[in-house]
Amino acid sequence: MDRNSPPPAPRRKRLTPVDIAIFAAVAALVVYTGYRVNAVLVYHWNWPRVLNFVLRYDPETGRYVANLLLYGLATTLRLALWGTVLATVIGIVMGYWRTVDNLTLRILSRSYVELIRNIPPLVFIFIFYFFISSQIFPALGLDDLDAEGPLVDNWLFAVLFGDPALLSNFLAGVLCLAMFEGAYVTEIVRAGIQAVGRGQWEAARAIGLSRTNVLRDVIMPQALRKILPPLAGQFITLIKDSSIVSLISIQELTFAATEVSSTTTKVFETWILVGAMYFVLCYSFALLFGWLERRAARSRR
Amino acid sequence: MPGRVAEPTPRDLRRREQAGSDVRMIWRRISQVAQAVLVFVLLGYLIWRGAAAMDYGWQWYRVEPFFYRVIDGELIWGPLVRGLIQTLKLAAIAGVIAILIGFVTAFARLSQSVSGRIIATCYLEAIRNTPLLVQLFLFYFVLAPIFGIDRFWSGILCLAFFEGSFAAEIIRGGIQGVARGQYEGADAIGLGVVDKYRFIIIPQSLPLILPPLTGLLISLIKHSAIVSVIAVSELTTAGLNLIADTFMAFEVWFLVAGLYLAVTLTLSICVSLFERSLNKSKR
Amino acid sequence: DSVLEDILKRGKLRVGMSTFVPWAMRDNEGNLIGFEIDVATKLAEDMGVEVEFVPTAWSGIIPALIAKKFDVIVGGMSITPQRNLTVNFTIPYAHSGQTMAANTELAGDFKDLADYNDSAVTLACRRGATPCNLAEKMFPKASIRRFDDDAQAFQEVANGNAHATIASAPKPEFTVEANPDILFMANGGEALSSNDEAFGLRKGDPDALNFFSNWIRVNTTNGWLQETHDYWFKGQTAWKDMVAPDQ
Amino acid sequence: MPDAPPRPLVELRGVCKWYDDFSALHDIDLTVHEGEKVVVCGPSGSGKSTMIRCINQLEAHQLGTILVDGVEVSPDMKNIERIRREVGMVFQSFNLFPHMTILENLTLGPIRNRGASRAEARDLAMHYLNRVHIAEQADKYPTQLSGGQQQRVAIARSLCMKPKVMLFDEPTSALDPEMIAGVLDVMIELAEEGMTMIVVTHEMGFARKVADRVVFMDQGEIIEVAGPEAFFNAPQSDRAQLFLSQLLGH
Amino acid sequence: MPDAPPRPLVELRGVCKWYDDFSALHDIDLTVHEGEKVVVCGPSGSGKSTMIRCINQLEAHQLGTILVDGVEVSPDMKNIERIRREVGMVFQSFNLFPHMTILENLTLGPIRNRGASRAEARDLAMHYLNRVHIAEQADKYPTQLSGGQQQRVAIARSLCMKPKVMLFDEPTSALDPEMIAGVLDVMIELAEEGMTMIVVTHEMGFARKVADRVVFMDQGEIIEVAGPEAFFNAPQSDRAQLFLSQLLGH
Ligand SMILES: Nc1ncnc2c1ncn2[C@@H]1O[C@H](COP(=O)(O)OP(=O)(O)OP(=O)(O)O)[C@@H](O)[C@H]1O
Ligand SMILES: Nc1ncnc2c1ncn2[C@@H]1O[C@H](COP(=O)(O)OP(=O)(O)OP(=O)(O)O)[C@@H](O)[C@H]1O
Ligand SMILES: [Mg+2]
Ligand SMILES: [Mg+2]
Repeated sequence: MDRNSPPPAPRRKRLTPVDIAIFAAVAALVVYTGYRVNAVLVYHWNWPRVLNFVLRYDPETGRYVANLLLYGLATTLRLALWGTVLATVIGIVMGYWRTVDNLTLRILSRSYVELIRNIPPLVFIFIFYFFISSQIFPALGLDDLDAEGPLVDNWLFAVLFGDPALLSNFLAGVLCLAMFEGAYVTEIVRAGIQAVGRGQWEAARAIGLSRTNVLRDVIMPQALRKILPPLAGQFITLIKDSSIVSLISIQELTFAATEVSSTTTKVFETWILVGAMYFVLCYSFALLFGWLERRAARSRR
Repeated sequence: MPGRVAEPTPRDLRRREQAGSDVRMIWRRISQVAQAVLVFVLLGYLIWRGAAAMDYGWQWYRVEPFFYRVIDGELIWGPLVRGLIQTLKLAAIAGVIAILIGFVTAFARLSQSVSGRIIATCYLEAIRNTPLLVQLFLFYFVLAPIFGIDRFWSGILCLAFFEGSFAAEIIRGGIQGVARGQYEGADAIGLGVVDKYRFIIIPQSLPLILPPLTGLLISLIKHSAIVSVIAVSELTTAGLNLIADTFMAFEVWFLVAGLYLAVTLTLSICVSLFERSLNKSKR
Repeated sequence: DSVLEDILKRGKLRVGMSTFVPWAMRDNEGNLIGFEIDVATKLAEDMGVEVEFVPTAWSGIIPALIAKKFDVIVGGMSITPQRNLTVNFTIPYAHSGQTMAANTELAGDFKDLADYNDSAVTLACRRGATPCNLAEKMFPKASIRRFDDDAQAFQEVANGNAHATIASAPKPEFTVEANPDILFMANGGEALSSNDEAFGLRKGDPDALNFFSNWIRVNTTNGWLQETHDYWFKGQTAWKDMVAPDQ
Repeated sequence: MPDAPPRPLVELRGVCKWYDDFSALHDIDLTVHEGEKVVVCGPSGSGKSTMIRCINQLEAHQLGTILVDGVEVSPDMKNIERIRREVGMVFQSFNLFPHMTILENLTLGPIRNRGASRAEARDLAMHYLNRVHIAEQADKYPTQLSGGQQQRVAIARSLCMKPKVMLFDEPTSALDPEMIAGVLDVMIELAEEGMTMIVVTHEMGFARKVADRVVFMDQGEIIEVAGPEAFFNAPQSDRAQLFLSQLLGH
Repeated sequence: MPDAPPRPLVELRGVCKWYDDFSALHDIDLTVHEGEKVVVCGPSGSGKSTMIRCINQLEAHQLGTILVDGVEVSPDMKNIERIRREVGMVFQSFNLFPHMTILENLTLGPIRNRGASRAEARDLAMHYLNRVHIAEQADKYPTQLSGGQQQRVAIARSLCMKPKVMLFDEPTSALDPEMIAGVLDVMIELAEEGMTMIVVTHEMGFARKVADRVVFMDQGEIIEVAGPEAFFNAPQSDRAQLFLSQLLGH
């Protein structure tokens, strides 16, 4: 046998009878459920009614155009995008503060994390939106933004921030979401920094790097690599959690869904559809991150 | 060697030597704490300003009956207290079920069984990639009537399945966190699979699993607020009903937040004490 | 100073509302239509300003009003003394009756309303609207389930989990029309009580209160409000096409 | 040694193993007879650990046959626990169970695998703890012992299963220098009592003193098998010569 | 050695250190002159690492004085980076930065601490990589190298700071036996070029060949200081005798 020859193909894990029985049981359960849905529930399914709120036919132009649910989805995406960016910034700063010697910074970051992690999100959003952001935004002049100005009235702005009229609401929502998720990112970053071995600190100090340099050149790059997977998970959580800002008049997917379901009374179709939309969104991000991670792992070898 | 006999205790020595730098250190600490307090005061001021700018007529004098009433010398608990008790009950039952689901799923994922792995993976992906709210609606309106599950249990099961997916990952992480050498050690003295997990792996993974699992319980309490959408009478539901009746949104939200904070902070502190004692016993 | 000045300076009236058929709902194109939408649009027109609707979740609508996120709530709010302690109400611009839709299987043989006052009976309603209070008062023995949203309350009855649901007319009628085989109108379709709906305003603004109340008074007298109300509430035929899908 | 021809206890015939596409063992043939002591050496990554871990199937091999006391072992065999109690194994990193006392570490195997009673298992454990000279530590936890003591406990734990053959994977290389002698002494005693042993080690002193044969591996293959004197003084292959020169280079 | 009296580069006077109430160093006096090579040995836990880590203040001492090139180092001094570039340090576990190439590992210190330009730092790095015989690996990542190569890179990384004295903390004890020789060779070359060195090691061959003095520590104290021949052949203290007998026991 030649040592360079490829290995024999690994034995495939085969389906055992137990596996087949289990699969059969699950399939039976699904079929039974489907059967009972129609037998037990008194419900008139009307999918076109709800699908119409995703894409509707516009008789004037003769084309299909986006409708409420799709706009909601777009808003959710925008929220998630900006929320992630901001939460990452907050998380990195606060996470670093969690590990420093300075007591001021440690107290601040610690209280931030504990506070947020121990209040229900709903309540946090309330307090933040009504008491804090209603102070900050008028002070920044965001409430009176000129909707026709050149800064605002272009397609890039619309893609990034949505309807200019709702800008201050949108920003408040993003800020809320970012503050909220930032607490979790903080803990992830802290864990990442602490996961970098003591030896790295010592070696970097031993070649005479200052504390800042050690952090910037040695610890952070390694920590960031370590925290990429949990950070990806947090991003997906953020997409899902973005539904809580519907409370403050931001018309993202969940809010649109409530409107549609109460207008049409087609509760099941709406929520099944919206559930599927969230799933597709989150799952494709999960796949994307998985792929990126694997690529990064390969290139590091 | 003889020097050791006359030696002052290390504490004395250090005290003498470091007296100067200790004082400096303490001052630095005090000033740092003061700075932090300053920031808090600033934040508090901002919130206060926000509240004042709203011109809201606070009606705190109306909230007492939300907690209790005394009718004919008899104490009757108000909606918030009853809601809190329901919340705790809900979280406790859902927590136990979530942990069971977590163990089953974790082992299914770690096992060799094809069906176990596929089903566990499908469950995890489905739960992880959809919002809890949507799951709750589907579960309550579609599945519950089919299987004749009532509201309270729909809420519990839905929460349990949701948190169970996190529990599964925590447990799997804990089990995989046990060093490979321990598996090999167990194999090498000829332990069977069951014995290996029972005597070697699970006992060692528990210290890794328990702290995050108690953290999970905290998030379960917070997430339980969401079952208010299917009208299970817990704390948030009680709060929402009060708001609907009186429109005193801010007072009620603050009270509800305070109650949640009290419960979760108590638990958080217990967790960190518990973690600390675990770490100490490890040494 | 009054919110009226802010509105005029801004040139825009911001109205808080929440989706609730047929007060405010979405047509096929995703636009807002409904009784309140008409009212608020006319109101803004008469003031000579633009109108901006801020759809808000019901549970956030009061804090948002107080935090000045909008100027007025035109949201089918019924006046109650408890609520009035917290917000100001104008004079009523609509009078709705509360009617009850019941499940044929569960409640088909109930003879009169007294049969619903029983500990075995479950009633569903939308939280925050007056029906829940009404249910509590009229049927103290029945157990009450409160939902965030009408659709859920009706589904609960349709699924047979609750005997009946109380809601502002004409929602129950519409639903019974859609599901004649499982639902019927309790009390022969008669209203159980009537309510007065009014605009909600922040406290401490007598000028605005005066203006909005008088606007309502004028439009009641000239019959416009009644006419519009009839258009939306007397059956769905007039506007059904707008919300039904193209099929 | 008695006159009867010694029984082969461990036999490897044409054993191959890959990690993915990387060939870790290539066509290994080795027979170890009862009472024999074999020392395995070779550069890092040459497959020494892999080879001995295949013997008690901590790693599955992909081609070839491995017989332990006449029974063929394979990745999907049923009663792998049976085989494993015939084969004791001592690891570089001890792998004691940190949540159990020394005594519990030793009694677990006999109670669970051999069905011994508590009292029997305890007596057995104390016997072997005496043999590795740390009976007085029986009720401590592993972390309270020094590395050398831990490794001696690990040897005792393996012996409690009354194995027919003992595998050692660099038992002294994680130890502080002054701990090494104690462990090697125990191993030498064991060898003198006639235990069959396969030892991966770079301790040339031990190999010279104890080994019947030295097996030199490189890149997953057995390059040379010789008596210890012959191997250390006059290695046949170039690679072994290079290896020994590096090892003794300073 | 030139005629001028050698300058003391590292001086420890009455240094004590505690971890909580555990005395890790007790009243250590040691002076190392320019060009001198000192080997430190002693049983595990005797405080060898702690002592040399106090010299560049990776650990803070609590009593006594430590002078590096005439400057007193202390836990709360401002410009500790200045001192640290006078003192190179090589760890048992290499501690290379895994996310940087070898070259980047080497240039980081000079660029950040000495303010060297990229090109200068690169030239310097290549010079030292040549000196440790692995210039061809400059663009690889640490994990792609063997342990011995990594340790040689670590040495080069320290040298890039042009230190006046080098500290080695058991530089070969995490290495595979056949890797040790390469590292020791580099260290011997360094010694021959006149670098001042303090080396914690159990490699007696190295100590014999290179050391000017051997320092024997136990329980946080310096027990014996002697020339290598005197120390290995006739240790004065009982503890050193015991230690050496264990070390050479097999
Ligand atoms: N789980 C694994 N996956 C992939 N490759 C592996 C695995 N375990 C070992 N290898 C590779 O197989 C080869 C042989 O490894 P093995 O541990 O048997 O070497 P060794 O001779 O014991 O070396 P050492 O002296 O370092 O212990 C090495 O090149 C190693 O990288
Ligand atoms: N961070 C620490 N906290 C508490 N005790 C410590 C710490 N670091 C070291 N020690 C203790 O100080 C003593 C001296 O440790 P040190 O690492 O200097 O020993 P060493 O001589 O280098 O041993 P080895 O040969 O094992 O490296 C040991 O008993 C050790 O347990
Ligand atoms: Mg090995
Ligand atoms: Mg050390």
